[in-house]
Amino acid sequence: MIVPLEHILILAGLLFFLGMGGMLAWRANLIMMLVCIEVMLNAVMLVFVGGSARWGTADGQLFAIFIMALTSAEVSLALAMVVYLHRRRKTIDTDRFSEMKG
Amino acid sequence: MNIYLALILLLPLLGGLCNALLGRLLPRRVGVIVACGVIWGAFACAVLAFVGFTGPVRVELGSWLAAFSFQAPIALYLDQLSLGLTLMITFVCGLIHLYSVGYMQDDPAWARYFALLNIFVFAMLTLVLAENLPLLYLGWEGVGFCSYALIGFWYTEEKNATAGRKAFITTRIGDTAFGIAIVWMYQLSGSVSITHLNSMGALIPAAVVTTLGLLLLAGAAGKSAQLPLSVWLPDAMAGPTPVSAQIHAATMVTAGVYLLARMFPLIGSSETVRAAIALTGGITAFYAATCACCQRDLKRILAYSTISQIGYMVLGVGVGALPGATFHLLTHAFFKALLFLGAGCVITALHHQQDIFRMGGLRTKLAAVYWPFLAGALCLAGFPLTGGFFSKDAILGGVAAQGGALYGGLLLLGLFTALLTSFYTFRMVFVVFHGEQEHSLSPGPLPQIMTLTLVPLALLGLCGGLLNLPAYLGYEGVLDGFLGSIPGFGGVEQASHADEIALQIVAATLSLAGLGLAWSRYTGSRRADALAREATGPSGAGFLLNGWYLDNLYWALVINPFNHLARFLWKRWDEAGIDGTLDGLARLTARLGGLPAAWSTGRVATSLFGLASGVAIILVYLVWVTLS
Amino acid sequence: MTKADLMAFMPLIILAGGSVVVLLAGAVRPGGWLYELALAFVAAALVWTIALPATAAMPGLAVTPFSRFFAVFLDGTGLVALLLASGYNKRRGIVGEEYPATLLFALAGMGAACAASDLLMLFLGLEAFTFAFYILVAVERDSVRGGEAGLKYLLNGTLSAAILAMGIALVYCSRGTLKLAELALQAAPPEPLFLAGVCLVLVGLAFKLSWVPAHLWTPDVYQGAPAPVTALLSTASKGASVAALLLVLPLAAVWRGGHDILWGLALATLVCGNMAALVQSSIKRLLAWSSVAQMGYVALAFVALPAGGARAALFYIVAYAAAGLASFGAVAVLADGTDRDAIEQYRGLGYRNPLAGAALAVALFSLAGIPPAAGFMAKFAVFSAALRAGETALAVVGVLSALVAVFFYLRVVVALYMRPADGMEAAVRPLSISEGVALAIPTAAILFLGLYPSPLLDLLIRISR
Amino acid sequence: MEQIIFYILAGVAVIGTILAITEKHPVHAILYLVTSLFSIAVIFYLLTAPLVAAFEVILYAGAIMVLFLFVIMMLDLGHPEKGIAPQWRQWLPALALAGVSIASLAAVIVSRHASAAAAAAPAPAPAPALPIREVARHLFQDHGLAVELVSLQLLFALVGALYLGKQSKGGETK
Amino acid sequence: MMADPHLLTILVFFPLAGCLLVLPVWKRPAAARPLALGVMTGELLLALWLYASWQGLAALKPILPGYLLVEDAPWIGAFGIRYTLGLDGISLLMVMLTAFSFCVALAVSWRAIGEKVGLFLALLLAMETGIMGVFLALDLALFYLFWEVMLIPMFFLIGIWGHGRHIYSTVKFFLFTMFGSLLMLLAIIALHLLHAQQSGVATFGLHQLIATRLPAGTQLWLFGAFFLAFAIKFPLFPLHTWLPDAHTDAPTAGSVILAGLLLKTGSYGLLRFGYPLFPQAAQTLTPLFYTLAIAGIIYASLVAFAQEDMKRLIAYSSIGHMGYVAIGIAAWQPVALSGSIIQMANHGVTTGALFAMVGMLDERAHTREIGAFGGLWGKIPLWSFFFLLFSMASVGLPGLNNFVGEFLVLSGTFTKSPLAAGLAFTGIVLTLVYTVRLVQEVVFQTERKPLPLADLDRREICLLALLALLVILMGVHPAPLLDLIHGPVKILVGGAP
Repeated sequence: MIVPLEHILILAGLLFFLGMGGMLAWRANLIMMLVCIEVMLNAVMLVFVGGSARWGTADGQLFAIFIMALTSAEVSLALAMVVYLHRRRKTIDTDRFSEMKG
Repeated sequence: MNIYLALILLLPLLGGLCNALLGRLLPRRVGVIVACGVIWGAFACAVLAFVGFTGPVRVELGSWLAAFSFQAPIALYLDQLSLGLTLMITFVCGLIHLYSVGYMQDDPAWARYFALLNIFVFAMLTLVLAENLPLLYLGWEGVGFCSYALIGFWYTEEKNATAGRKAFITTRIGDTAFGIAIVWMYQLSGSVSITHLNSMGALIPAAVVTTLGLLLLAGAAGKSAQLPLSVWLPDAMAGPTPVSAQIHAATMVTAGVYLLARMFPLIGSSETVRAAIALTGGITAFYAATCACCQRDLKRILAYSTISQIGYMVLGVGVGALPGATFHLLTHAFFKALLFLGAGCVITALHHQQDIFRMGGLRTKLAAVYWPFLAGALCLAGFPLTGGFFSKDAILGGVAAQGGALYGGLLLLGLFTALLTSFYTFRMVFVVFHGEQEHSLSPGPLPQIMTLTLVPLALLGLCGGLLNLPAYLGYEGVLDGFLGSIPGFGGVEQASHADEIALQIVAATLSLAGLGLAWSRYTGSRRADALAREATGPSGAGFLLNGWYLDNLYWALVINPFNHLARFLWKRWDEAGIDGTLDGLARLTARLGGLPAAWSTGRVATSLFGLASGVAIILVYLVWVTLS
Repeated sequence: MTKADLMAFMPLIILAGGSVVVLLAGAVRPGGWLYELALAFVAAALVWTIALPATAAMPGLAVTPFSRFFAVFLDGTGLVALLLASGYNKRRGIVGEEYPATLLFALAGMGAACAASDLLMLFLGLEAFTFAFYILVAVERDSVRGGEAGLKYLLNGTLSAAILAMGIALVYCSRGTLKLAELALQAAPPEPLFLAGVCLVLVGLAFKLSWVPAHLWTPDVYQGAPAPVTALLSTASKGASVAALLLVLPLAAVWRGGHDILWGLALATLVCGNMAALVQSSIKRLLAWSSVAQMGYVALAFVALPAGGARAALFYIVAYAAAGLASFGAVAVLADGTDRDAIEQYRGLGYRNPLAGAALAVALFSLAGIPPAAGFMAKFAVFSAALRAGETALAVVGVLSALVAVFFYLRVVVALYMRPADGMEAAVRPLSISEGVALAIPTAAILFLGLYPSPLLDLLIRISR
Repeated sequence: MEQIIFYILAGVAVIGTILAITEKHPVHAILYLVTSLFSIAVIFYLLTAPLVAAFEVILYAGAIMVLFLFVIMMLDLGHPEKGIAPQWRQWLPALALAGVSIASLAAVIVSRHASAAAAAAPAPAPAPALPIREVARHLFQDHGLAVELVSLQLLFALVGALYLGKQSKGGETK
Repeated sequence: MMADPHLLTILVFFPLAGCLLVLPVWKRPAAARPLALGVMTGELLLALWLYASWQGLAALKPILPGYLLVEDAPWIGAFGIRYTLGLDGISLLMVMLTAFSFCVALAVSWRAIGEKVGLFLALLLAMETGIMGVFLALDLALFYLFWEVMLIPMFFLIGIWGHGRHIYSTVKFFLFTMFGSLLMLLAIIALHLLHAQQSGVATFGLHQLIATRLPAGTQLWLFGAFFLAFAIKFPLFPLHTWLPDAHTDAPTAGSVILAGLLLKTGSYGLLRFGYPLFPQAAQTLTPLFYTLAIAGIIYASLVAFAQEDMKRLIAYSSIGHMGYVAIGIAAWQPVALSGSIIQMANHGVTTGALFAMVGMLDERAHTREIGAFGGLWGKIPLWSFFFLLFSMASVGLPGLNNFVGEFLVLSGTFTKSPLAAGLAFTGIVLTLVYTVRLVQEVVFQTERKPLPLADLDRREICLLALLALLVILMGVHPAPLLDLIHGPVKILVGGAP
C-alpha cells in the first residue's frame, strides 16, 4: 500500500459526494446529471481497487470491472433516453418532466 | 279454587283476545255478548270463590320470570282484601260493560273498545290477585296501557291522543319509583313475593323501610292521581265515559290505594311513611275539591272529585285505617261509577255536550237518570246514612284517633274538604238538573240498557253503609270482620264511640251545609246570576279551573326544558359535537395527508434529494451512534 | 459446474436463454407468438423449479430452498404479468419482441439476486432487473407519461445503484471479502466502516422497496408505466428486494443501530404512505402510495426480525404480491385501451365488468387487511412478530395507519359498486381468457392464503430458518 | 515518491471533478472529467490494479465520454449561452447534504474504532500485486455466471437503446 | 341422538354454501329468491332442531363444561390458531336469533329490493355465515376473523341498497368498527404472546387463555382494547354516532340485521371474551361501563325524542335498549346477566320488527318523516296494530318480551349497584316518552298528508304475526330460554369453569 487506506477512502468519499452534490444541483441538465453519476461510480471503483490492494484479493478489482460494464450499459440506455426525451419535448431540463405529482 | 282463580283471569283475557283478533270478523252482537259474558263469568267465578273461601290461598299457575334467586312465577294470592276487590271489580265492570253496549251502539270501533275493556279487567284483576310484585307490576302496567289506549280511543282528535299520552307518561313516572322499590325489596330479601316481603318488615332497617315506603307512595301517587302526579286524570276524561267510570273512577285509580294497603305491613312500620301518605292524601283531597268547585265540564268535576275521594282513601291508609280506606274504596267505586254512568247518559242524551252551563232543567226530561244520579251525588257528598257517609266517616274517624298536630290539621282539612265536596256535588246536580232550561238542548233518546244499569249501582251506593256500620251501633262491621285477619288490617286504633258520634254529626252538618250553600246559589232566582258570573270567569276562578296551574308549572319546569334539551343534545351535541369532532378529525387527517403528497412534487430532483438525504441522515446517525 | 449444478440452475438458464430466444424469434418472425413463447419459458422455469427440488452452490450463486421459494414466487408473478401484458400491449400498440424478452431478462436478474451468495452477484442481479425495468417502464413510447416515468426511474435507480455499490465497496474494504456467509460470520464488534457500508446498502435497497425517504419515485413511476409493468414492478421487484435484504441483514444482526434505522424507516413509511394515499384521485397513484405503505409493514416485520420477522415479511410480500397483481391487473383490464385512471371514472364498473371488479375489490380488501383476504393473515403475522419483539408502539402506529388505509381503499370500492355510473356508459368488453386467468390466479391466491395459510407458513418457517 | 504522486493525482482528480461539475459548458465539463478520470486511472495503477487502470482509460475516459460528446453534439446542446447552470440556491442544499455526508463518512473512516479494528486485523501488510492472469482466472472461473449476466445486460442495453431510439411511427405525440 | 360436532361447521358454512349457489344465478331473482329462502329456512330449522335437543346434548357432557357441542381442529399451526367452535346455551340462543333474523330480513326485502337481487341475497347469506361464526367461535383469532368478515357484506348492503347519505354512513360504520377491532386484534395477539411466554403453549383458545395470569396494568390495557371494540359495536355513548346513520340509510333488511344481530355481537363478545379473560380489569372499569351505559340510556332517549325520521328514532332507541344489556353485563351478576342475554334476544326481535315495519311503511309512502303521517290507525289498521304492539314491547310493557330482560337486568344490577339501577330506571320513563310520541304522531291523530297507503299483504301479516307471537311468548313464558342460558351464565359468573 502506497498510502493508508483511509486516505484513499477519503478521496473516494470526496469524489462520491461531489458527484452526488452535482447530481442534485444539475437538475436543469440531464447530461450533466449522468456525468455526475459517472463521477460517483468512479469513486466506488476507487474504493474497490483500494480495498483490493489492502486485502490482496482480486474481488475488488473484478467488482470494479463489472461496475464499468454496468456503467456502460446504463449510460448507453440513459443517453438513448435523453435522445428520446429530447425528441419529444425539446429539452433536457428534468424539472420540465413533472407532469405527474402529488 | 284454582280453577275459579284461573278462570277469573282467563275469561276476560280470552274475551279481550277474541275481540282483538276476531273482532272484525264477528258480528257485533256476538262480540258484545262475548265481551260482557266473560266479565259476568268472571264475576260468577268470583262469587263461587267467595262461597268457597276458607282462608288465604296461594295458587301457582305457571312459571314466569325465573333466573337464579329471582323467582316470580305466575302465582295468585287470594285473601279477603283481594277477594273483596275482585268481587267489586267484576261486578262494577260487568255493569259498565252492559252500559257500554248501549253507549257504543253507534261506534264502528266497538271491537277495539271491548277488547281493551276486557283486557283492562284482566290486568286489573291480575293486579289485585298477584302474589308477587312483578306480577302485580304486570297488572299495574297493563291497566296503564289500557287506560292509555282508551283515553285516546277517539284518536283522530289530537287532544284525546295527547291526553292518553299524558296519562301514560305521568303514571309511568310513578311506576318507575314502584319498580325501584320492587328491585330494592328483591335486593333486601332475595324474594319478590308479597307475603314473604310483608313478613320481612322487622328485618329491614328503618331508614330503608322509609325510603321504600316513599317510593311506593310515589308509585301509588302516579296511578291514583295524587299530588304532584295528579295532572293526568282530569285530561283523561277525553275517553269514552264508561271508560272514565270503569278505569278512572272505580278501579284503576284505586290501585295505588290497594298497593299501599297491600304493602302496609312492610311500610307501615315507618312513622315518616305513614305521615307522608296521610299528608299526600289529605292535601290532594283538599286540592282536588277546590278545583272541582269551579269546573264547567261535567266529567272534569267528577274527575276532580275522584282525585279528592282517592285522597281520602290515601289519607285513610296513612292513618292506618285500612278497613276504612277499603270501605271507602268499595263505596266510592259504586257511587262514582254511578255518577259517571249517569253523566254519560246526560252527555249522550245532549249529543256530547259536556258543559254544565249549557244544561239545566233535565230533572224531568231525564228522570230515569236524575234519580240514580242524585243517589250517587248524595253518597259523594256524604249525605247522612248513605254509603259514602259511613265510609268517609270511617276514615275521618281514623284520622281523629291519631291525635297530634299533624293529624289534627289533617282532620280539619278533611272536614273542610267534606264541606267543599258537598258544595260542588250539589252545584253539579242543581246546575244540570234543576232550574230553567233556557240554554239547554233538548235531550235525545237513551238506550234503555244505559239507564237500567244505574239502578243496582244506586242501590249499592245508598246501602253501602250496611257493609260496615259503625261500631257504636252495637255490632261489628261486616267488612271490618272480614278484613280484620289480614296482616295490617287488624288492630286499628278506634276512636271512642262518643267521639265518633260527634264526628259523624259534624260531618253530617257539613254535608248539609254544602247542600244548602249550593241550593241557595244554584236554584231559584240567584241561579241565573251565579251562572252568568261563573261563565264570565270571576277572579280567582281561573286558578281553580286550571287545577292551580299545575299543568303550566310542569310545562315550564319539565316539558319545555325537556324538549329543548332533546333538541340541543341532538343538534349540538350529537351532530355538531361528536360527529363534528370526528369529521374534523377526518378532515385534519386528509389535510395532513396532503403533506407527504405535496412532498412528491413530480420533479426528479426532489426524489433524488430524498435519496441523498436518506444517505446523509443515516450517516449522521451512524456517526452519532458509533462515536458517542 | 457439474451436471447436478446445471440441473439446479436450469430455471435461471431457461429464463436467460429464453430472453435471447425471444429476441431472436422476434427478429426472425416479427409479431409471432412471442408472448406465448415467453410464457412457455416462464412456465418451464416454474415447473422445473417445483418439480426438481435440487440444491447447488457455485461461486456467487447458491440454489437453496430460500432461492427456490423466490424462484417460484417470481416466476409466478412473471407468468401473471405476461398474461396481463399480452392483451394490454396489443390494445396499446406496444408491439415487438422487446417487451417479453426484457421481462424474461428481468426475471432472470431477480432470480440471480435471490440466489446470490456473494455481494457481487447480489449487486449484479439487483441492477440487472432494475435495468430491465428502465426499459419496461418506458416501453410505451407513445405515452407522454411513460417517458417521464422512465426518466424518473432511471435517475433514481442509477443514484441508488451508486449508493448500493459504495456500500458494498465499504463493506469489502473493511472485511476483504464479498461472500455473504463469511461476512455474516465475522460478527464480533462491527467496525464503523463496515457499518457505514451496510447502512449505504440499506439505503440502496430502501429505494427498491420504496421506503421513505427513498420512495418519491414510486407514485410517478407506477402511474406512468403501463399497468402490467407496474404489476410486475410492484410485486416481483419488491419480492426480490426483500430477498436481497434478507440476505444482507444478517451482516448487521448484532448491531442495535440496524434495528433503530429500520424502526425509523418503518415509522416514516407507514405514516407517509398511508397519509399520502388518502388524498389521491388517480387509482394508480393511490395504489402506488398504498404500496409504499405496504412496504412500511414489511419494514415493520424487519424491525421484528429476531422474533420471526423474516417469515412475516416473506408472507407479507407474498400476500402483497397477490393483491398487487390482482389490483394492477384489474386496473389494466378496466383501463381498457383508454387512459381511465381517475377513481371517479371507475364508478359502476363493478357491475359492467364483474370479474375484474371483484378481483379489484378483493385485492383492495386484502390490502386493507380485512379477512378473509390474505392481507389480513399477513398483517396478523407482522403484528404478532412486532409484538413478540416488543415493538408495541410501532404496532399501534401500524394499526392506526391501517385504519386510515381502510378509508382510501374503501373509496375505490365505493366507486366500483356504490356510485351510479351515469354518463359513463361504455361497451362491455368481455374478458379474454388470458386476462381472466391472470386475474383469477392472484384472486384465488388471496382467498386461499387468507383462509388456509398454513402450508405457506410452514414452508416459510422451513426456509427462513 | 509514490505517495507524493498519489496526493498530486488525488488533488488533480478532485479539482478536475469540481471543475467538471461546475462547468456550464457540457463539452468542457466532459473534458475536465476526462482529466480527472486519467488521474484516477493512474491511481489505479499505483494501487497495483493495472487492468482496471487500462479499462478506465479505454472504456471510461475513452468510449463512454465519447458517447457523451456524441450525444451532446447530436442534440446540439453545446451552447453554453443556452445552458442553465445551477443557481446558488440549487447548489446550497445539494452541497449541504453532500458536505454533511462526507463529513460523517470521514469521521467514520478516521474514527478510533476503525483504526483500532484495522490494526487488530491481521492485515497482509505488503499485499502482493495480483498478476493479470490471476485476475482473469478469478473473473472467468469464479464469476463466470456474473459475466454472463452482465453480458446479457449489455445486450439488453443495446435492445433498449435501439427501442427507445426508434422513431415512433405516429411521430410526435403530446 | 348423535352429537356430531360437525353440525356446528354446517351451521356456520351452510349459508356460505348457499351464497355460492346464489351467485351464479344472481341475475335471475326468480331463481335466487327461493334458493335463499330455502337455505335460510334450512338454517333456521337446524338451529331449532339443536334447540329441541339441547337437553339431550347437555347430558352428553362434551369436552368443555357447559358446552353442548364443541368442534375443534387444527387450522393454522404456525400461529397456533385452531378452528374451535363451541355451542352453549348462550350461543344457541344467539344462533336461533341469527337464523330467525335472517329469515325476517329476507322476508322484508322480498319485494323491497328490486335491483341486483341476487347479489343482495348472496351478501345476506355471506353475512349469516360471518355472524354465526362470531357466535360460535371459541378461538380468539377465529372469532376475530368472523367478526371482520361480517362487516364486508354489511358494508355493501348499506352502500349499494341504502338511501340518503348511504355512502357516508356505510364508510362511517366500517371505519368505526374497524377502529375498535384493529386495536382488539393487537390485544388478542398480545394476550396470545403473554400466554405463550407463561405456559409455552401458543394458542388462541379462549379456555386456555383464560388461565393466563396478567399483571394489573397489562390487563387493563388489553381489556381496554377489547372493551373499545365491543363498546363501538354496542354502541356505548359516545361511540354511538355511526349507528343512527347506518340504521337510517340502510335498506330495511340491513337495519333489521344491524339492530338484531350486529349490536349483539358487541355484547356477546364482551360477555364471552372480555369479562372472562380480564376479570380484574373488568372490575376496575365497571364504574366507567356503568356510567357510559346509563349516560347512553338517558342520552339516547332524549335524542330519540327530538327525531323527525322514524328510522332514526328507532335507531336511537336501540342505543337506549342496548344500554340495559350493557348494565346487566357490567353488574356481572347471575340475574342481571341472564337478563342481559335475554334482552339481547328480545331487543333483536322487537327492534327488528319495528325496523321491518318502518320499512314496510317506507315502501308504501316513500318517506319516513314522522310529520308526514298521522291517523294511520284509520287507514291501515293492521299495520298500526302491530306497530303499537311492538312499540309497547319496546317500552317494556310487562307481558311482552322486553320487560323480562329489562326487569331481570335491573333486579340483578340493583343488588350490585343500586345507584346504577336506580338511574337506569329513569330510562323506562324516557323510553315511554319518545315511543308514545312516535305512536301518537304516526298511528293516531288525523291524517296530515294524503299518502297512498295499502294495508299489509299476506306475506307481511304472516311475518309480523310470527314476530308478535314471539314477542308475547317471550314475554309471558321466557322460562325455556332462561333455562337454556342458566348453566352457561352460572359458569360465566362463577369464574373458571
